[in-house]
Amino acid sequence: MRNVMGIIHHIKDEAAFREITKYRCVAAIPFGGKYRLVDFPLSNMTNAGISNIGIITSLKMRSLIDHLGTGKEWGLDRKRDGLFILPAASGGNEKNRRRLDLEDIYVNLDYLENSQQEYVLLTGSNIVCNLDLTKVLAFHRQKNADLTVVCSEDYQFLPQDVARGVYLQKEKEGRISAVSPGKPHKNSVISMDMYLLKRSFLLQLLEECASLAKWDFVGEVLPVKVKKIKMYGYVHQGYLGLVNSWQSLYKHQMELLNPEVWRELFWGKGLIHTKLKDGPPARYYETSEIKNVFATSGCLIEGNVKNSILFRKVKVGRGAVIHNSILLPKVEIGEDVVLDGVIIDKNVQIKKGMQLIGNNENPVIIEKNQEIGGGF
Amino acid sequence: MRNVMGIIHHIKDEAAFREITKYRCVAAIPFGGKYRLVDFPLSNMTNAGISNIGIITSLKMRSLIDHLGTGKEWGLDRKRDGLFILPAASGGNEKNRRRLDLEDIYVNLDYLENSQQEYVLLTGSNIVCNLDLTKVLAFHRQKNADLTVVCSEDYQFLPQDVARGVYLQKEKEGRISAVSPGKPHKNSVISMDMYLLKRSFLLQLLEECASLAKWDFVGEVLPVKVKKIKMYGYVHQGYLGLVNSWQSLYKHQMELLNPEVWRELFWGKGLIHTKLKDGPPARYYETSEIKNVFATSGCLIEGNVKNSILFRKVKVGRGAVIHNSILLPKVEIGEDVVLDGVIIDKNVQIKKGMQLIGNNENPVIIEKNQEIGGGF
Amino acid sequence: MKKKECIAMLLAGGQGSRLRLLTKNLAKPAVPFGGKYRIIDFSMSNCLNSGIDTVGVLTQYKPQVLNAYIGVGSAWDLQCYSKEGGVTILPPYVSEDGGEWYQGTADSVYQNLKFIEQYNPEYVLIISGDHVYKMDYSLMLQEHKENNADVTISVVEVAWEEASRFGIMNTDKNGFIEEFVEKPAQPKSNLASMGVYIFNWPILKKYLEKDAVDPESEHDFGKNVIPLMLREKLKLYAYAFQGYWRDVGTVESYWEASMDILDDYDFLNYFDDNWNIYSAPLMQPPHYIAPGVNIKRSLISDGCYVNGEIEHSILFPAVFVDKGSLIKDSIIMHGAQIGSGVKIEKAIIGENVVIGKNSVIGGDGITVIEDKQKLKENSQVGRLYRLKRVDKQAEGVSRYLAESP
Amino acid sequence: MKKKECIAMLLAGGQGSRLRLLTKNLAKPAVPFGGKYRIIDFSMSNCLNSGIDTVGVLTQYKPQVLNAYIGVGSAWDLQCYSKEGGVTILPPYVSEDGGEWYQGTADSVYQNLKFIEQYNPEYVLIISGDHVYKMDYSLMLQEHKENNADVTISVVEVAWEEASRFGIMNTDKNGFIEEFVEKPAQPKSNLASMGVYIFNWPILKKYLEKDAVDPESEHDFGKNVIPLMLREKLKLYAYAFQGYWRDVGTVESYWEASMDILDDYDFLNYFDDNWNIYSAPLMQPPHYIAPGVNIKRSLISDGCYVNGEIEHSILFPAVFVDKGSLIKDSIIMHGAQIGSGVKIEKAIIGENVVIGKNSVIGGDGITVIEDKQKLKENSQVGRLYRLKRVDKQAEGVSRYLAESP
Repeated sequence: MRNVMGIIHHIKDEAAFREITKYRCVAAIPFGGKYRLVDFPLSNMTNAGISNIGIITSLKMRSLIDHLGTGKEWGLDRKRDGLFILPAASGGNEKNRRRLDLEDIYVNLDYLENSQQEYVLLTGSNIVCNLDLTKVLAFHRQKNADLTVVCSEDYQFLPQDVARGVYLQKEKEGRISAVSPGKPHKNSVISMDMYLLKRSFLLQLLEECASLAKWDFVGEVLPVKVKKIKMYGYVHQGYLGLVNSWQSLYKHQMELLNPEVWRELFWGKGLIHTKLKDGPPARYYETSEIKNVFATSGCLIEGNVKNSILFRKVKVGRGAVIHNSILLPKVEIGEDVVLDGVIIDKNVQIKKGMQLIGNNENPVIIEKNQEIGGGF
Repeated sequence: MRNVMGIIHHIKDEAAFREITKYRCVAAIPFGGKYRLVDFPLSNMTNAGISNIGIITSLKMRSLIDHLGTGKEWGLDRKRDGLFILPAASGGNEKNRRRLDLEDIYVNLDYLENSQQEYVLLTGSNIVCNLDLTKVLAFHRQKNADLTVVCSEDYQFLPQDVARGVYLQKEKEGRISAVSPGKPHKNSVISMDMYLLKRSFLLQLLEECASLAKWDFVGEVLPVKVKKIKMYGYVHQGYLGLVNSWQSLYKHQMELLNPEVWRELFWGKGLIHTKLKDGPPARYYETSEIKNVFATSGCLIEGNVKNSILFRKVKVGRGAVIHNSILLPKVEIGEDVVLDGVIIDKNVQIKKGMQLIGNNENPVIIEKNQEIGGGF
Repeated sequence: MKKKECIAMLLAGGQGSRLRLLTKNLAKPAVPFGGKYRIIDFSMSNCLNSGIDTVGVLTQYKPQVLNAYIGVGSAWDLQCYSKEGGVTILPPYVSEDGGEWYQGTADSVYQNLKFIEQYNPEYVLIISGDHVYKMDYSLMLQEHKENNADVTISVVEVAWEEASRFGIMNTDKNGFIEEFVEKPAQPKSNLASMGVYIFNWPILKKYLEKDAVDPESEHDFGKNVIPLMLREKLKLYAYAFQGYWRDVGTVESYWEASMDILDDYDFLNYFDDNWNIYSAPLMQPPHYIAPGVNIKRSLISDGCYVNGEIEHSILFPAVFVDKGSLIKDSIIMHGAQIGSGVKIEKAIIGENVVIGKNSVIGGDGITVIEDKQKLKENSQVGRLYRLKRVDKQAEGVSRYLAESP
Repeated sequence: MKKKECIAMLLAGGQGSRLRLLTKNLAKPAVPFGGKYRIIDFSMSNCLNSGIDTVGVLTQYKPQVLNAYIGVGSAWDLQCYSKEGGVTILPPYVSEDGGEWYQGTADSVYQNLKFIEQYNPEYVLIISGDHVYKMDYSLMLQEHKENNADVTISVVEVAWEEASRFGIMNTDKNGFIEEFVEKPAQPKSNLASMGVYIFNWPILKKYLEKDAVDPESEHDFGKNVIPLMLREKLKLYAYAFQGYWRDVGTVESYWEASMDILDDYDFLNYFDDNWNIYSAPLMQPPHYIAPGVNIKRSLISDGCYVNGEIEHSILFPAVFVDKGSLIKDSIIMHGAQIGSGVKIEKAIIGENVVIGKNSVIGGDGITVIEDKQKLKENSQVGRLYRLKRVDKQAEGVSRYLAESP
């Protein structure tokens, strides 16, 4: 796959993630105990041998840049090609809700032009899966396609995400005959927001877009182009999480507690890479009770944790009861705290005795860097 | 200097650099054949042992991030401390012309709070000098100062930069009694835009600023504070270039052609580090005539070059005559071209026979990625 | 090269022959410890945490694993490509006339005098990669300077009944060393040498050169160089270290130190982000704890799948524990696969060992199962069972116990 | 480890004794060349440019400079910490029983069979770090595969009159090798071996093991292994390389190759960003050319200060040339300081040499001045002056010429 380059586009619908995206872009949203969303598309690409990857980002880039560094963990710290941080057009303004904004690529045209690869894989940053992209390229070539979209036949959106989906009409041989953003129809398959095409074709599309000032690849370009080009759908069979909102962010992390999903995602075709951090192994105490939990290094657990995900350096005090919750790095849970259906962002302290109860459809979200309870 | 951290602030007056800052922030402006402006403050800091440095940048960050990487060339690729890219408040909006915008630091307050160092050195990115900062710290401690500003007693602004200067009233013992942005007065010394203070004091100032919504450190805070605190001026004796406009950008580069300046800046107290790039040694041909020129690797020179600076991979065709000009990387000068008083940005081709004439006060600026002449 | 105040020479060539099965393929400093570390991580992290940025690592016995682990040193901010020094691996060198192993601890440093000379330091810190401890060497250096000593040796109080197993210092009331006795039958003090020395560089150089030409010498710091310095009336100061220190030299002490770490609430620094124990981390997903299991007083590393009961044990990364198993007072190394219904007690299970279901491991002593062994279903291994040697799969199993019952 | 199609073993132990003063403190592959490179850069860059991401570098003679230069390999995108392979330095190894130097090129690879086995490649490329050439090994590998050969040897046409200085291949009309003669008095062909081999890995392994037990063998690829393979009727194919290739083995050939590079408009790739010759770059400011000087047909590196006339010469980084000097047909190494009014012709000036003003260097042959020599004002050094040996400063100067006038 040395002849494919990757571009990870910037997801603009940050409002769907509420407080989670207050300080970070969608690509940098923490996921699954030690990852960030961008790790999945990035690792899928580098595992397939793609070594020239551009990531479009907004002003909320700091945690993304800290996370990626020079891309060493993904083998992207190289002289030729490597990892490129690309600023979005007009700062990745949230009000502009283009699904896949070609203008963001157009303002970085020189990067695209100076790259040497024959193909481009355009992908979102919110796609949780472990996928062998070499098969997508083989499929693309075998079909002699102009454009291949990776799609899922059985993915179920949450009700609130349905309007965020892109639905495809797929014919028998895999040919795509219609692209409908937001409107599912009978027998439609779902676009996974991964598009493979020739770099020369993308450059040509960009020139067309510039002349028409129509920039939304999925909303405006594909629905029209699909009639004129050979567009094919490659079906991904394995686990898929499309993280489009805080609800699906919660749901797809909870699915990791299914050992089948854990095994497929993390012990599957390729390893999902992330930034390596120091920290001792998780420590469980005499008083702990742990059931169905996904946890990682630096955790100190004295309480009762069930159906939950603990990121790095989470501390759970004695007598605390944590159910159905996701605790991000450096969260400290005091003694006898009760949590159920809660997402707690980084570096929050929940003081002794507090109770926070949400539910599976509407988890409570606690914004980062706070103390809850205690003092008042 | 392990107990000092550095913050390089974001210069907002980008308009003063015309086309040069169309695609890059001031910190990333190419300077002196192979450097970017940020290399000077960054190298001065790391040469003094400062190993925790934050750089505030705007959306035009791509070339800056490419240049800095993880800071390896400056020894900043480390687990503890290192190099941090900090986004400016509201995207480093150009319309906001605060000279030293504390709001940019305030939005990154957690970085400042989580740092361990006792002192902070606040500095601009446009200060060309080779300075031993350990002496500034020693001076600061010896004076028991609240704030030390590095200043110059003999620096001469270009007329158009006078209003961009900050003028200090310095008393005998070095005590600063008045800070006047924009208005020089008799016997005033010039602020070099480098401020040393305790981190705790900066945090306190930031809280005051936030409560008053006054954010301009130099324009609003210091002129008032100077009466209440012990502010001292440390005098830098050596070469200084304050790059405030495209005119001074030109002037200070031309000064490098003075071997005394070249020696002091590049063979002085500490080495100025920059991103390392590959490229063969410069190649001079039989037909070349070279006088008073600063050039670097990858150049291929067949023509006549005088009083000029050539960046990486510049090609000068046979019969071309280049005087008093600055050619950025990958500029190609065709045969018999005549240039005088011109700054040519990256990756420009000047076709055979073209003539471009500016002058020392008002050099012509050619924007990057163009072909000039030939085709039409 | 920049002149340095203090550089460290880390002795990492140890064979650790009393650790036997754990050091069959690697040097003692490379032995995994504490769930995600190797023993050398403690000394390396001490360097970083003490502000020492130049470390020469003297390797010898089976260095491949250690070399690969140290890599470029960036795990400890000791990038070997840095201009400031960083880590340099110093194996015995082969010249045109051949090469040979270092003859002793002092000889290994003597062979690398040129390396030290490059930095022309004021002080040289000699440490070992075999010990588990957290120490700020800069405090020791400060006392060394304050006492104007030629050499400072770090000592730790050991139980009086154990003192005869150590090198014991007898000091005057100011802390200066009057006598150094290796394994005294009748110890006069309980201050044991930790094998941590600070030398003034010119003194070290002079005495190493002296020692090198002494045909009687074994070229060992403790046996030869220090006693010589004492005989010649140099100022040797004993720095009293307060804290946990352990030479992990035998299977028993390895197991005991592991259990000590397990019981020490914060030895691995859960709370202090400014004193980490650094290691070269692995890319592993978080671990998964299944419903219906019990985990008590244990350390669990990333990548583990735990569907059994874990009590007072350490699981290294990527250990798989199937349903209904019980692991107690044990250490399970990287990648071991424990089948369902297995009982393991007081055992050290090597890397990538596979244990068939319903097996029972452990007996009176400490049972060690060597790396990569595969045990059939219903295997019974441990002190009581060892002598039978029933099946071929038991090859390499608990050989340690068979040898010293 | 990932299975690899092809890995490279780069022979970098050469002493280069005929280069004498240039290789006094470093191995031949580490000799500076072409203004900012070392000779090994060409082979290393060829690997990167050919898509080979795993290289074992076999070192031996004076390896310190070479080790430091290769570092972690990132200059050639061969990061030693990468999971993909990268560069691994393979010195002779000291075991408990001592160690010894590699006995020959084949022995050095034989001693590292385990290294190759880790990657289990299909093909092994053997190259040398002593040669100046740009080559895409992937094209050679392609022909190797197309011809279904056991071994492919890259050959280059040399002048007939020089053919008797090389290992010469006689091939059949399909390019298969029928005969290999080292330095034939009456060459039947002018196809010389470039010391670049591709072996099918199982074949290489088998024949290295055979060669290792042959007491008569010198364990050299050209002298022993290839002839044995020919005797046993293996399919050896000769790949005809088109392009510049030079074994820089003597002072004359070093000087000539330098001048060749100087005259070749684009050997160093000014125009093709996708085929760089990579080197570990130095942090140096741009060079400065003073007014009133002449620079013709020359390569000038960063950090130089040039206030004299430079004609058809190569200046390495940080060379200082004072007023009124003339440098012609010469190579000036890193950091040399040339005083005012100095004339240098057809000379190689070593690193950090200082030449006092008004000196005259050069004579009929090539004058070599060893690293770090300091020459007084008005020194006269060169073939004609050498024999006088007037002043002490001339120690180490042009010893090369004295030995072979």
